[in-house]
Amino acid sequence: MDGMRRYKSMFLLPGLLTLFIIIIFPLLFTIRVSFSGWNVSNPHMDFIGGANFVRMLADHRFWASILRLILLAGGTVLIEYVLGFALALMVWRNVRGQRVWRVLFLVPMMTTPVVMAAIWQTIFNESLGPVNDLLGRVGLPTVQWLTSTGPATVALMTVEIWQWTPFMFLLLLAGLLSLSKEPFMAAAIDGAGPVRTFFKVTFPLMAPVSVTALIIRLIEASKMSDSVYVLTSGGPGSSTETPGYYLYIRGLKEQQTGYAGSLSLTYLVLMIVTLTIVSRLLVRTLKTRTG
Amino acid sequence: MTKHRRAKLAAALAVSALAVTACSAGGGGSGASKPDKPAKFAPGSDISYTKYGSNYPSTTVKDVPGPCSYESISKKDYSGRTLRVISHAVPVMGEPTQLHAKQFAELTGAKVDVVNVPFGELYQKILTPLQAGQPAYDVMFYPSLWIGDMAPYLAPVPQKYLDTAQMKDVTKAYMQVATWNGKVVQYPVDGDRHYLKVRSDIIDSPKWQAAYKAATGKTLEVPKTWEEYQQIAQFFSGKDWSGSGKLNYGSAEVTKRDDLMFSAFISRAAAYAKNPNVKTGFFFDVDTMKPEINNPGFVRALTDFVKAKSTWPPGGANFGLGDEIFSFGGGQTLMSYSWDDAFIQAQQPDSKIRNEVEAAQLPGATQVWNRDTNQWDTPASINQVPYFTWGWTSAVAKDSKQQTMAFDFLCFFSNDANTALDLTIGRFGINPYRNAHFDAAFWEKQGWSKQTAETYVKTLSDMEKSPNRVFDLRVPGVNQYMSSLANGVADAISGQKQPQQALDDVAKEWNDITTQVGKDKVQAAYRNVVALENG
Amino acid sequence: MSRAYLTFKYAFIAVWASFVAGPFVWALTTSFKDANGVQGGATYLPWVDYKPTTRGWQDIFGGEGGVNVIQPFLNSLQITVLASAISLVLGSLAAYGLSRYTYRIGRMKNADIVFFFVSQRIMPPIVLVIPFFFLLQFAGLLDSIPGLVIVTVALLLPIAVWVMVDFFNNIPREIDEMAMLDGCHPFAAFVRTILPNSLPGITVAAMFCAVFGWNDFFFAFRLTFTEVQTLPQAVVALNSSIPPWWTLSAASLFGISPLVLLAVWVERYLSRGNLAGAVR
Amino acid sequence: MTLTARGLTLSVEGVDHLRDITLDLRPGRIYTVIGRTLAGKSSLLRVLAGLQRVDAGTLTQDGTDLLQVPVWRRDTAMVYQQFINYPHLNVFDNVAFPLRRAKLSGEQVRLRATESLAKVGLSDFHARKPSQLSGGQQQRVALARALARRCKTLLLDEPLVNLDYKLREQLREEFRELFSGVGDSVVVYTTTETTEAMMLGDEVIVMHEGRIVQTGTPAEVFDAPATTTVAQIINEPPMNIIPGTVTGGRMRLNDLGAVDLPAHLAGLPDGPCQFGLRATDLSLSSSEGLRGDVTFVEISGSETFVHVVIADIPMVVQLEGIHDVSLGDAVLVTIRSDRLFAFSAQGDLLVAPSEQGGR
Repeated sequence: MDGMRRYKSMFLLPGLLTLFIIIIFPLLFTIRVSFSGWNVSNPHMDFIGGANFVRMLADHRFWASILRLILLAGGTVLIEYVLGFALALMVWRNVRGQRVWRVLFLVPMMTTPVVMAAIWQTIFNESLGPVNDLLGRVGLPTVQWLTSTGPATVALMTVEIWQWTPFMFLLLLAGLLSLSKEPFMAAAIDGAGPVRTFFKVTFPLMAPVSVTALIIRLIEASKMSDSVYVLTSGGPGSSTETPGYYLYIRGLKEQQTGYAGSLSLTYLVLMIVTLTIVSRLLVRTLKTRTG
Repeated sequence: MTKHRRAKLAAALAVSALAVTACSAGGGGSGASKPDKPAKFAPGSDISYTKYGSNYPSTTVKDVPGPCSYESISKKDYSGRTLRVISHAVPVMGEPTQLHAKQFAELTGAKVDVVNVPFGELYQKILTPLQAGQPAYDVMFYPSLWIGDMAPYLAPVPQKYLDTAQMKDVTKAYMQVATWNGKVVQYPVDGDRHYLKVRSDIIDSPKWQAAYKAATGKTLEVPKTWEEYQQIAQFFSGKDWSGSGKLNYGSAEVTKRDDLMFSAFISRAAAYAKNPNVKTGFFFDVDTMKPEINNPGFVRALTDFVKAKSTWPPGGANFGLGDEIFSFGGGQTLMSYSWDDAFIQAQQPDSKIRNEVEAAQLPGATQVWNRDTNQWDTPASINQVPYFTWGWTSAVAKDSKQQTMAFDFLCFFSNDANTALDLTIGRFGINPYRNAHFDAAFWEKQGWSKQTAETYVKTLSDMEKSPNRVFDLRVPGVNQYMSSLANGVADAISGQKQPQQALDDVAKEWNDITTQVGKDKVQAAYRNVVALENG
Repeated sequence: MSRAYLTFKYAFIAVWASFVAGPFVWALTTSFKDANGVQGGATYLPWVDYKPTTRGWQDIFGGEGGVNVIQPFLNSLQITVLASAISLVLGSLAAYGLSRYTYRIGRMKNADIVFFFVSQRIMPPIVLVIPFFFLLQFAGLLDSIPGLVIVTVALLLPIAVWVMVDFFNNIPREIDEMAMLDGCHPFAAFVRTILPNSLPGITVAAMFCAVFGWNDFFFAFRLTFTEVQTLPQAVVALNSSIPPWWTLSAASLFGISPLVLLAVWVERYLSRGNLAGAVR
Repeated sequence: MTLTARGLTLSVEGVDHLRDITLDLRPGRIYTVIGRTLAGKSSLLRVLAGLQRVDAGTLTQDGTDLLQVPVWRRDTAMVYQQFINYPHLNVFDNVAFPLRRAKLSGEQVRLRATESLAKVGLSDFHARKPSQLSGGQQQRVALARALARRCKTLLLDEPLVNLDYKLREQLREEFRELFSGVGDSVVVYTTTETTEAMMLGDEVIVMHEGRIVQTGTPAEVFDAPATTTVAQIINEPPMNIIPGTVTGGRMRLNDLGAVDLPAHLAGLPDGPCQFGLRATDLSLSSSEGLRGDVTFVEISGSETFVHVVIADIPMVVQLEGIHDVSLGDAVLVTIRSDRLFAFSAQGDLLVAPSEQGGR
């Protein structure tokens, strides 16, 4: 076995160190800057203690955006999961035009979010876009897609769902394709109908893939801000602001680097804690209930 | 062992790939200025953009002799040098930047790299490298109100350029806009203000005048006050007055929070809150730096703004400038107030409503808040306050190594021939800022009707003459102030807060911002703004 | 399967397919419009609803708008390929190590190290971008392709590790043992016997790398000035206060086209069923 | 060239896999390691191959400390119970892989690989991928690859366990042939099957719970299993072990009545002991014998295995031919007392019946 040790670190270290070096500086920088009053007219790393954090505690916009993100991300990911699973089941086998559907259903995740959001903006344009036009043609009232809270949230979720359901679809379809046939034959022999087969066989077998897909999507959704930025700019009012977008306003648009640093740090910690808890819960419920 | 060697080779390849790209990046480099070369243009040549694209107007103008003319610039040899330029997204300001960069490169042999950035990104994209001491751009095009944040990093315009005829023709207001602490640090390339635009065909139509009279008992004419504006907009909303088979609406306004909504609100507030007898500032009391943003004048304007919702087209509560331009310029709405763009758009040769529009001063108010006496004043005539809102400007970075070339580029950009052509292309967003531009004949030559041209020119030149006017908050941290204001206004429009509450909150935030940025700094800068207001 | 279910199934597929295709069809038709086709309200059919022009398409290849998407395209390609390649190399090495050996770094065991990699995806870009600016400035790599490649690697490496660890775990250890018995040292065993059998996994990892690398706007935008423009930047540069919908649509379609081709390729692997192990 | 192991000890997470293994493995001989699942057979092979570190002990060959030599320089070939081949290479390249690693000339590689494949009967399959072959063929490829190398040590880890019965028998036959040509190599072959161990091994090594419990030629081990454990491992079905006592020349099997000691056990001292009896040495009778209840009957090929419980002791009776016995039947069992093995109460062999042909 000697000689092996040397190789052991050769495998892991290059990747680990690269990532560590690239990530550690931003982290330290953010921690340090969050204690400074760095802003546009005072771009220096001074020290102002915890003033930024005190200010943050009273920042309703920030806390509201965190809460909104949790609901928005949770909701969208869940819908994506249900739709992605349904689609994967439908084109899994016995479907005409299988390959065409599969390719088509994959395409949205390949597209650039900011670019597609710009297209979506034209689609939801309230007077020039096709959505309201088509609603009008079938005699339905037009909707204030980007200017009233409810519809703006719906529009935002629509774009997110359009973009990322394919991701769920891909993972779940690949998962389905890797299942072995035996449990299904057994279920068929037992005379189980499609619904029972799904809940007793397919769903439990897919639990590990499901957990991975959900967690990865939740991680990605927790950063949601591109679509907000292009589509609603957080409006109307601040009713569709996510923390990512709010941070963008504070940190980049207003150049309040110090304050944004403290917001970033809090946001990051909250997300890590929340996502860790959620993923533990997911692993536990899905794997034990079905395992 | 080969296994070893191959593994190393793979690693080496990855590294060398990086190295190769590293070497190919970079570039630029200064170089001693070279002697002049022969000119490519004869003095007074015909200039036209047609060779750059089939959609440019076929208009031809004469090259006006001077240090910035095609002829003079084509004598310079900047080959082997790179000019880095940042500008707004295409087309507004971005397209002329691209076009003139291309021409400048052809004339001088320089390499001109232009990057176009959406409005919301421009501020941080320019400021981040400046603050980090990273020389990123030689020439920057940006909204002039950022001067307070930009000034420390800008190179003053050299005397030689200030002495040119084209610079001397820039109106007083726009020279003031370009000046910071007595130095001209911005190179004027555009003039901007807010004014009112209306569909003259409808306002002047007997049919609609009769209908309006029947409904309201009032005469239909171009609104003089915000109350009239609201009433007319209301009347014309939801009617198909254009006969297109689709509904039309009363008013198109810029209402998107992170777009330019703050300017729309200032337009609406100017007449209520800028009292000609109060000389100590519009946004703040300059002596105490107490925010005035929540005084009854502003609250009244915000109340109006919220009420105006019912006169907007679908989506009107999230209109960016582009939407407003499309809406008015496309014939969907009767009235609009903001920059020239919607007006010029309506006047494009292929426009359906060409010469059916007219310009006027922003509506005024019959009452104006007096904060010294804490009551509403009722002036003898309507209180009309022009708003010199920001326009595009340009500047050269202090740490640029290509300052001469940079200023040559800007003076070429704004030479008489180019400006004459640029003014007529709506999507360029370049609007009159020299005395020569306030000439109705020039516009009539572009195919404008006499009425349209005259109201346009008169509106603009009247604004220059007014002694009671509003400028943007040209102080450091302006983006924070405006972002906070826009947020408050948006909260009121979306119904999340009452106007008074919303503006009280803004005032509170403004105090915090002032403290953060430094009261003295803001106050000093604001004194200059106040001086302009009463100019 | 019952008739009702079949009807439902095809109806569902059809509805979703139109939802997916809708934006593309809209962008395609819009790309042939001009101001008159846009300002009057929504139009759909060329020749019927509006008069088609190719202006939007001309503009993106150096036409009037002054935007040329060719150089940005090449930049995006270079960055995506380089960053993906580096991430795949470093990522598969690390993933292979993690799947075959037992590590202990302080209190962290293998599972924790994998989590460390994956958790980097939690970092919101907004948190990273300002520090990255100073980092690259310090290294003199702002506005350069190597600079963007480094940053992009930080985004892609976690994905590569995540996909590859699972994949390697599904390849029998006996294969690498056999290779070592057959005279390969561990590194050669990895390169000669594990990698060739990991193509499906590498494909998936490469796809994710390509998608996230190609589509990055946030970092590319803020860490470059003039030298390096990526394709998403070039498209967004058209989002002015008067967005020329036609040019924007043409540029968008052009910008997403390479990855749409990627979708076809990925599907082929999927159909062969050998992606399966790669995404568990 | 002898492979010498001294005191090899290995435990993983508190479980002992190898305890004090001491062995001399001589070249040109085939060693079969027999033991139950988890007896440490695979661990032993992995240690010999260099794939597994040990906690203590030494392993030398020609005076070289093998424990210091990494796997890839060991000159050891191995065949796994899973059919491990390189999935991306075709059959020929699979076999050629180690030869190329060893820097043989192209011609040499071709010759050896072709020869080796011919030996295992796969001459017509050079271009196939392993996945296109049956299980047996895949294992032949693995074997061909191992043989082609002609290394000092050839290790086979239950190579036939995953094949069906027929193939197993067929390959088992062929292995004898194949191993006869390995010359100076040390061949170590693990199995759980008595027959395999007996047929293939020049020497049999019996392992139990990480220890070597007996080594010897097949006949030695079969005829004189050192302990009850060995006796059970080495017989299929396992030897029946019956506790009993000896008193004054009579023996008592458990609670059953006492009988005179058979002649070959005459010298046994008094006291408790255990008796062993192969299943073939029991039979059913219709008239006399010990009463037992049938708990299970299995018929395999032309033999019937009847599991009975006699006075609380489970035993297996192996009968030629098919017999109609069913679960729950009461039967009479006779035993050939001249075939009894005697073990001490601790399980060590005291007396074995004289050699009489075995199996």
